Amino acid sequence: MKIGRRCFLSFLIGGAAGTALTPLPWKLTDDLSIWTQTWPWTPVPPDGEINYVNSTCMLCSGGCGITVRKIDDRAVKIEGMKDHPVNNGGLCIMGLSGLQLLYGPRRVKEPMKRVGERGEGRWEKISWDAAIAELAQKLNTVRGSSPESVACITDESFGTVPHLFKRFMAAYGSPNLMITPTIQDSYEQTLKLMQGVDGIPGFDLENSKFVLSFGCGILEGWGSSSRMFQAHSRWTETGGKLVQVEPRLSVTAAKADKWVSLNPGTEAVLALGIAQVIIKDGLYNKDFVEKHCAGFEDWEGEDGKKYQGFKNFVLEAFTPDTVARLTGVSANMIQDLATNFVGAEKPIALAGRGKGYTPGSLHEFMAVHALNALVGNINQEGGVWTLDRPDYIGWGEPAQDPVAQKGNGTPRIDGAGTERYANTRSMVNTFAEAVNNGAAVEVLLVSGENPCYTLRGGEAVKKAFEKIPYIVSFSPYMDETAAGADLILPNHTYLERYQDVPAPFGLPIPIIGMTRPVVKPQCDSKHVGDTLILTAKKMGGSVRDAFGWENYEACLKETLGDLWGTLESDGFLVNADYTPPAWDMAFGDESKKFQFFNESYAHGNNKDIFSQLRIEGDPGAFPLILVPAESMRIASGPVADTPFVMKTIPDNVLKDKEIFVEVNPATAAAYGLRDGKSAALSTPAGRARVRVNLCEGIRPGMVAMATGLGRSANSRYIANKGVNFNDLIRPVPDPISGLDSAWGIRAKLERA
Amino acid sequence: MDSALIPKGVKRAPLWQFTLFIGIVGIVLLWGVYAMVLCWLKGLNQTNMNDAYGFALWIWADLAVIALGGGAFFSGFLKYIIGKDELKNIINYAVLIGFICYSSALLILAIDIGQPLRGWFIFWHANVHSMLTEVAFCLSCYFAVLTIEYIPLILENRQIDKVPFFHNLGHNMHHVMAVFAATGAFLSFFHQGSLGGVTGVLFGRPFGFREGVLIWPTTFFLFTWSAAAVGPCFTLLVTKITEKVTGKKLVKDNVVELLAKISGWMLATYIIAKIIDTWYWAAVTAPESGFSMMDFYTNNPVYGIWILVLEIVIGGVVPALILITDAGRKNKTALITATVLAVIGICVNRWVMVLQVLAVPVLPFESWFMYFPSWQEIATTILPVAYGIILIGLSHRYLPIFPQERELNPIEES
Amino acid sequence: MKSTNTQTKKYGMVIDLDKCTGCGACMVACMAENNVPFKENESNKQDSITWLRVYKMDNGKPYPENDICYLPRPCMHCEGHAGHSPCVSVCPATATDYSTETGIVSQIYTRCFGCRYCMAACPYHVRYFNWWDPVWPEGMEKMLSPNVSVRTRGVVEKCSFCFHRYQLAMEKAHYEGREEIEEEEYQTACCQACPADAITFGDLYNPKHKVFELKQTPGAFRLLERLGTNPKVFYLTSRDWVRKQGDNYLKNEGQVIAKGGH
Amino acid sequence: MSAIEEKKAKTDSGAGFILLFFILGLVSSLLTGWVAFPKLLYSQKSQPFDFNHAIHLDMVDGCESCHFFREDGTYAGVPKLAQCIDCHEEVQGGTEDEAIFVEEYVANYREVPWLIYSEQPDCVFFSHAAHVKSGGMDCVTCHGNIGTSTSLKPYEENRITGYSRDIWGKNIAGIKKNTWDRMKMDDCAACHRENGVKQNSVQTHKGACFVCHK
Amino acid sequence: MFPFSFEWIWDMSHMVFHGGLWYALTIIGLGMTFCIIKSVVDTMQGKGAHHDEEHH
Repeated sequence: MKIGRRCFLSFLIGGAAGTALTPLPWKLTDDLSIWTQTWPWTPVPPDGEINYVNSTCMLCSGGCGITVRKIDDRAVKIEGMKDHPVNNGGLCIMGLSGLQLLYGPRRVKEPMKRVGERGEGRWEKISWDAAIAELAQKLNTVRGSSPESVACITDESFGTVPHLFKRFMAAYGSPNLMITPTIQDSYEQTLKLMQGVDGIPGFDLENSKFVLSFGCGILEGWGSSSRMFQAHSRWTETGGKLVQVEPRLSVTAAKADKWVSLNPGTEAVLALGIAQVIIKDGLYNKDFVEKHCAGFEDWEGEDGKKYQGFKNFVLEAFTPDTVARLTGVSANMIQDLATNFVGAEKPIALAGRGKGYTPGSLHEFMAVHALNALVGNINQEGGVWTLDRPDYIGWGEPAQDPVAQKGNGTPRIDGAGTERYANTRSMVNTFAEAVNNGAAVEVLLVSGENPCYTLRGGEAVKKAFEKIPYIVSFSPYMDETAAGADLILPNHTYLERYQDVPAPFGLPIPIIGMTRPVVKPQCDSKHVGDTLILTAKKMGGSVRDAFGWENYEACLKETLGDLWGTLESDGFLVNADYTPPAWDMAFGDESKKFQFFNESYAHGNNKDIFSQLRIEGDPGAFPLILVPAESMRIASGPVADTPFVMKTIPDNVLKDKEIFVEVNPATAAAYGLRDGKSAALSTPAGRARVRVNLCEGIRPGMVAMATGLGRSANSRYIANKGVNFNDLIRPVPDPISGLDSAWGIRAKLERA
Repeated sequence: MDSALIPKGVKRAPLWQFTLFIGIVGIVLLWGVYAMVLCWLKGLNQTNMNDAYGFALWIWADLAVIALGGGAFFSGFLKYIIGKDELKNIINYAVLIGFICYSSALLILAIDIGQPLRGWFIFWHANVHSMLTEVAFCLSCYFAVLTIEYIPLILENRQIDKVPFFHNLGHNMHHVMAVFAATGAFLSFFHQGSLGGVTGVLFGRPFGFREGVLIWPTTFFLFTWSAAAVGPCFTLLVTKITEKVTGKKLVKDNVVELLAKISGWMLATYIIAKIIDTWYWAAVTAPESGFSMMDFYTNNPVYGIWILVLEIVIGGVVPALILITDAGRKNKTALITATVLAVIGICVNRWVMVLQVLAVPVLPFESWFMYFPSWQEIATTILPVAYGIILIGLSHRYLPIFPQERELNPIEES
Repeated sequence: MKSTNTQTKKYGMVIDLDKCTGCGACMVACMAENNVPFKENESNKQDSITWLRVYKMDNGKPYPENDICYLPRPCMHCEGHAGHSPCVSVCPATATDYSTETGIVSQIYTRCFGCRYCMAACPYHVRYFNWWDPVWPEGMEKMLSPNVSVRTRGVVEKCSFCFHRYQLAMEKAHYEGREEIEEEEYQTACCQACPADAITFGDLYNPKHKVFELKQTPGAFRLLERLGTNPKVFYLTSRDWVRKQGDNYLKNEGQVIAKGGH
Repeated sequence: MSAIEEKKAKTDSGAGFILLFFILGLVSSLLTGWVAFPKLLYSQKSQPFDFNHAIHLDMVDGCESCHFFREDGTYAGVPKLAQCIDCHEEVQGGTEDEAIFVEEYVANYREVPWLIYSEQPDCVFFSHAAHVKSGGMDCVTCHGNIGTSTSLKPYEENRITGYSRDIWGKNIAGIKKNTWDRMKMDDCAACHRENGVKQNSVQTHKGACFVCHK
Repeated sequence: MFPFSFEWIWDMSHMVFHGGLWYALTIIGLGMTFCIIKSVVDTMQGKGAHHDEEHH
C-alpha cells in the first residue's frame, strides 16, 4: 500500500520530468496562445487580386461617379471616381456604404408572391417565368375592362428605364404614370414661366461668389451632395460668400457666412423685400432688365387691361418695413442683404428647400429667380443656366391599339396636365387622396420609389394603398412598399446592372453617366427593364409590338448608339465646354425676354401671389410649427440608411428606438418640456411620441424633426426606429403647379 | 460532528448554525459566480462599462480591496522588520484578510479583461513602462507570498498538523517567515504604489495626472502610504466585526491599540501629504493644462466638491485625529467609527482616482460621462465579499487564527 | 539581403473645419475601409465603434447667435515626448506601439487582451473596445477587406491612419524598385472620401507635401495641446470660438494665442 | 536489529520500485511528448492532386513565371486556373493527377483549392515585393527547395490553430537547421534585426508592429 | 518577461524592473525550496511525529 502510493508518486514525478524534457508543454502553450488570438468564428476575408470598376451611383439623382474596389470577384469598397465631372473623387455617406445594400439583409432574394395578409411578411418564392406570367395575365385581365386603372409610380424622368415605363404605359393604355416630382419640377416650371424655356436648370455654383440660399439644403444633400460640398469648399478658399435664409440652424446655415433666420414660410416675401431694395436703390442690372426682360414696368395687355409690372408691385407691397414685419428680419438686414447681393461679383439666388424632395411653392421659386434676373445672372458665369433635356432616346411613339387609345384618352387620376396644372407632369402628392376619393386603381406598379414611406399623409396613404387590390414592386430591397406588395419582382441593385443615368440635378453641364454591373447579381433578381420587356412579350398584342428589343442591354446599346463606346470605357460622357445660350437667344415665347410677370401670372390675376405661404393647421389648436430637419446622415428618400450610416446618427437625434425633436429652450420652457424627456407631438395629420432635444439653433415656436427615420421595413438595423416625418405632414398643393408645397405643418408638443 | 477539526480549547458554534451561515452566504456567492460565468461566456457586454468608462466598478473594487488588504503587508512589516512582536496576535488575521483581498483582486482582474485567456500576455509580453505591468507582477508575486504566509496557518489545523511532513513544513515556514514578509513588504510597496501610478501617469487625464518623483507620480507614494495606513484599520474593523459576530473577545486591547496608534499616525501623515499633493495639483499641475480645480468638481450632477470633503476631511482628518489620541483609541465607539471612516475615505479615494478620472470631460466640447454598474458587475463585486466571509468563517472555525482566543475565552471544564 | 529602411516620416493630417460639413462620409469611408463592425442599435455612442468620429461643437450662445461646427476626430497619433504617446507607454502587453519611421501609433488586435488601460489614457476617446463579437449578416462578410484584420470581442481598436494603405503603397514601390512613395500614393480612406476636401494627409516633415504648409497656417491648432500629447492632427478654422474649444483655458487667461507648431 | 534490517530491506526493494516507476514515468512521457504528441497535434490533409514543380520549372523561366507579382506590387501566390489553362486545356501526359486536374477543374472552370503550406495568420502582413525585389532574397530562403520537388508533400494542419505545420517547422522541438524551416514571428524578427530592417519601434527598439502586422 | 521574448530589451528600465522581479521570485522560490527540503529531511529524521498532542 505504502509502496504503491510512493511508486505512483514516483511515476508522476518521472512523468513530469519527462514531459518537461519534451516539446509538448511549450508547443501546446504556443498553439493555445495562437488559438486564443485567432478565434475560428472570426471571419478571415480571402485575399486576391485588387481590381477596380468604374460606375455611376444611383442612390440619389446626383449622378456621382464611383470606383468600386474589388478583391477578385468580391466588391469590398466604393469610392468616389477621381476626376469625375460631378463629384471629382468625393462621395457621400450613403454612396460610400452602398455595398451594404448589395450584400445586405434587406435584399429581396428572388421573385416573391404574397401568401399571408398584406404586410404580414409571408411570401412564396416563385420562378421568374411564373412571376412574369402572373403579372402579364393580371395586366391583360385589367386591360380588358379599364387599362387606365393601372398606375405606375417611378422615380426618374430621363434615361431608358423611365422611358421604358412610359412606353409600356402608353402601349398598355394608361395615362397614370407618376414620376415623383422634386424641386427639379418646380425649377423647370419656373424656367418655363419666366424664361419660356422647356429645359432643365443648371447652377454654375463653382464660379458663384455670393450665394443667397432660401432654405436650400446645400450641405444637406442638394442634387449631388459631393459637388455642392466641393463648391462650398471652393467658396471658403476663394472668398465666396454663402448666406442661408432659414429659421433653423441647419448645417448649411451653420457653415454659411451669414445665417438669416426668418419667420418660417416667408422666404418669398424676403426675396421680394430684397428685390424692393435693389429696385428702389436702382441697383439692378439695367442692361439686362431693360433689354431682355418683360413685365418689369407696368404694361397694357393685348386684352387692353392695365397690368402692374414687377417693379411697382414690389415697390408698393414689399417695403422693408412690411417685409421686416412679415419675415421677422430687420429692415437693416434686408438692406444689407440687398446691397451685398448686388454688390457681389457673380451673385446667385437659390430656391428649393432642404434636400429638394418637396417640390415647394412656385411663387417662392419665381420670387427668388427674379433676384437672379435683377442682377442679370441668367446664363452667365456663376449664375443660373438652362440646359436641354437629354434627347438621345429616339424611339418614337409606340403603336397604340384602340384599347390603348381609349385608355390614354382618360384623364389622369392625379390631376396633372389638366388646364389648371398645365405644366405639371405628375402629382404623386394627390395620388392617395385620389384613390381614397374613388379613383379606380386596379394595379399599381412601383419602381425605384417607395411611396408607402415617402408619400406624405400618414393614415390617408395607408388607406389608399389598402384599397389598391394589386401592388407590384420592382424594388431590390424589402422596403415599406415591397413589404406591402402582392408581387415583388426584384430589380438588380445599381451595382449589378446596366443603366444610363443622364442629367443629374443642378449640374450646369450636360452629362450622361453609366451604371454597370460591378459584380454579378448576388440574388435571383432581374433588371427591371428586362422584366418589362418580358412582361410585354408575354402579354402579346400591341404591347408586345412596342418592345421589339431582345433584352434591356440590347435596348440600351441600340439607344445609346455611338455613345455606348465612351460610356462603356469612361463611365460617363460629358460636354465640359457647354455654355448656355446668350441672353438674346436664351428666352423662349414670342417676346424672347425674361418675364418677371406676364398676363397669366401677375398681381391682380393671382390674388395671393407672393404672399406668405400657407400652412396646414389651426394655430389655436397647434401653436407650434413642425419642420423637417434633414441631414446627410439620414437618407430620407426611397432607400433607407445602411447600417454604417445608421452608426453616424447622433444620440440626440435617435436614441434606441426613440426620435428626438429640436425645440428652442425658450419654447420648451413655455410648454414645460425638458431636455431628453418624452413628449407627445401632434399635427393635423398624425401624432407621435418623441423626445425633446433642447437646441439653441432653432427659432422659437418651431419644432424640427429628422426625416428618414420611422421605417417599418428593410432590415433590423433600421426598421422601427423613430418616427416617419411623412406621417405627420400632409401635402398642400401649390396654387400654380399643384405640386406639394408643404414646408411644414402646425403642431402641438405636450409633455408626456 | 466536526469537533475533531476544531482547534483544542476553543468553543465554536454548533455545526448546523455554521452550515446555515455558510449556506446563506454561499447563495450570494453563487449569484456572483453566475454573473462571473456570464461575463466570461458572453463577454463584457454584460457590464455597463463603455468606451468612456473602460475602467469602472471592478477596477475600483480592485484598488479598494488591495488598499484594504494592505494590513497584511504592513502588519508583517511591523512585526517582522520593525519587531513589534505584540502584533503576532493579530498578524494571522491580517494575513487571512490580505489573502482574501488579493485573491479577490486577481479574480476580478480575470473577469475584467476582454480576452481572459490571453491575460498571461501581461507577463509574457510585459511592457515594463506600464504601471499595469508592475501591478500585475507585484500583485501576483505578493499573492504568492500571502499564500505562503497563509499555508502555515492551514497546516496548524489539528488534523493536518498530525501529518509529520505538514507539521514540519509549517514549522519551517514559520522560521523563515521574516524573509517572506520582507519580500512581501518590498513587493507591496511597489504594487500599492503602481496602482497609484495607474492613474497618476495618465498625462492625458488632468484629473488623475500627478507630477512625479523619479519615475513615479506622487500618487505612487500616496497609495502605498494610504494602504499602509488604512489596511490595518480594516484589519481592526474586521476583527471587531468578527468579535461581534462570534460574541467573543479575540484580540487583546493593547494589540488593537498599538495597531490603531500606528495606523493613526500613518493616516495623519498620509492625509497631510495628500492635502499638500491636492493643493499642489490644484495650484500648479492642473492649471498648466488649462483646468482650475473647480472645473473638475462642477457640472457634476451628483456630488460636486463634496466628494473631496468626504475623502479628505471625513475619511481622513477625522479618523486620523481619533486614532492618534489616546482617548480616541481607548473609546471603543470612537475607535470603530475611526476605522469605518478611514475605510470609507480610502474607498472614496480609490473611487475618485478611477471613475472621476474618466468622468471628467477633457475635451471642452464634451460633458460628464455617466455610468451605473449592471447587476452582473455588482454581483461579481459582491462575490469576493461572500467568498471572504466564507473563508473567514472556515478559517476561524478550523484554524487557530487568534492566538489569544484560548486565553481570553477560557472554557470552563465541566 | 539589402537593407530597406526608408527615411523618417511623420504622417499627419490637417483638417479644415471651415470646409467640413459634418456629413459623415469620412466616418463611413473609414468603417468600410477598415472592416469596422456594426450592430443593431448603435445609438449608444459610448459603445459604438467609430474610429473616426465627427463631433458637433456648439458655441453655447442662445438663438440666434448660436453656431455649430463639426470636428472630425481620427486617432491623433500622438507623438508625446519621443514617441511616448499617452496610450503607448501604458499598454501592459506591448500591443500598441509607436513607429519612428512613420509616426503612426499601431494597435495589434491579436496581442491586446482587453485591459482598456489605453482607453483610460487617451483624452480624445479614439480607442474603442469590442464589447460584442462582431457579427456580419449573412452575405455581408463579402465586403470585408483582406488588408485589415478583423477584430474579435474583447480587444481595443482604433484608427491606424489606414496603415495598410501605406503597406500596399510601399509594396508597389518595392516592386518598382523605389524606396519611397509619393504623397498621393498613401492617403487615408477618410481623406480620400471627404467630399468637401476638408482633410489633407501627408508627411508633416516633407516640405513637398501639402500638409507641411497647411499646418503652419496662422491659427492652426491641435486638440488639447497643453496636455503634452503632441498630436499629429491639425485643425484649421476661421472661427475663434472653435479654436478656443480645442483646448482648456483658465478663465483669466484672456485671448487665446494660436499656436502653429509642428 | 531484525526490525531495522527488515525496514532496510523494505526500503531497498521500495527504492528499486520507486526508481523503476520513475523511469517508467519518464520514458512514457518522453515517448508521448516526442512521438505521440506530434502525430496527434497535426492532421494530414492531401492536396486535391499531386503537382510536379520540377517538370514545370524545366519548362518555364524561374519561379516568377507562375508565382508572379501583379502590377500593383502585390504577389499573386499560387497560380489561378487561368494561368494553367493555356497548356492544360487538354490532358498532358498520362498521370492520374493530370486527369483529375483537367477533368474536374479545367473542364468545369473550377479553381483548384490548393492548401497553402506557408499561409500566415490573418494578422500578418507580408510583402513579397519588399523581400524579393528590395531585399533581394530568393525564394529558397523561406520556401526551401520546393521548386525542384517532384511531388507535393502532405499538408499537415495543426488541430489547435488550424495553421500549416510549415509555420512552426517540421521539427516538433522547433529546432531550425535551414532558414526555411520555420516562419514564426521571431524568425522574421531575427532576420529583420540582423539586417537592420525597420528597427523603429519606440517600445522595443526592434521592428515596429505595423511592419509585419495589419 | 524572459530574455527570449520579443519585447525584452537589455536596457536600464528592463534591468531594474526585471531585476526586482527576479530577485523577489528567487527569494520566494529559494525560501520555499528550503522549507520543503528541510521538512522532508526533518520528516525522515522522524521529527514532528508524536510530540504534538499536548504541544499547543
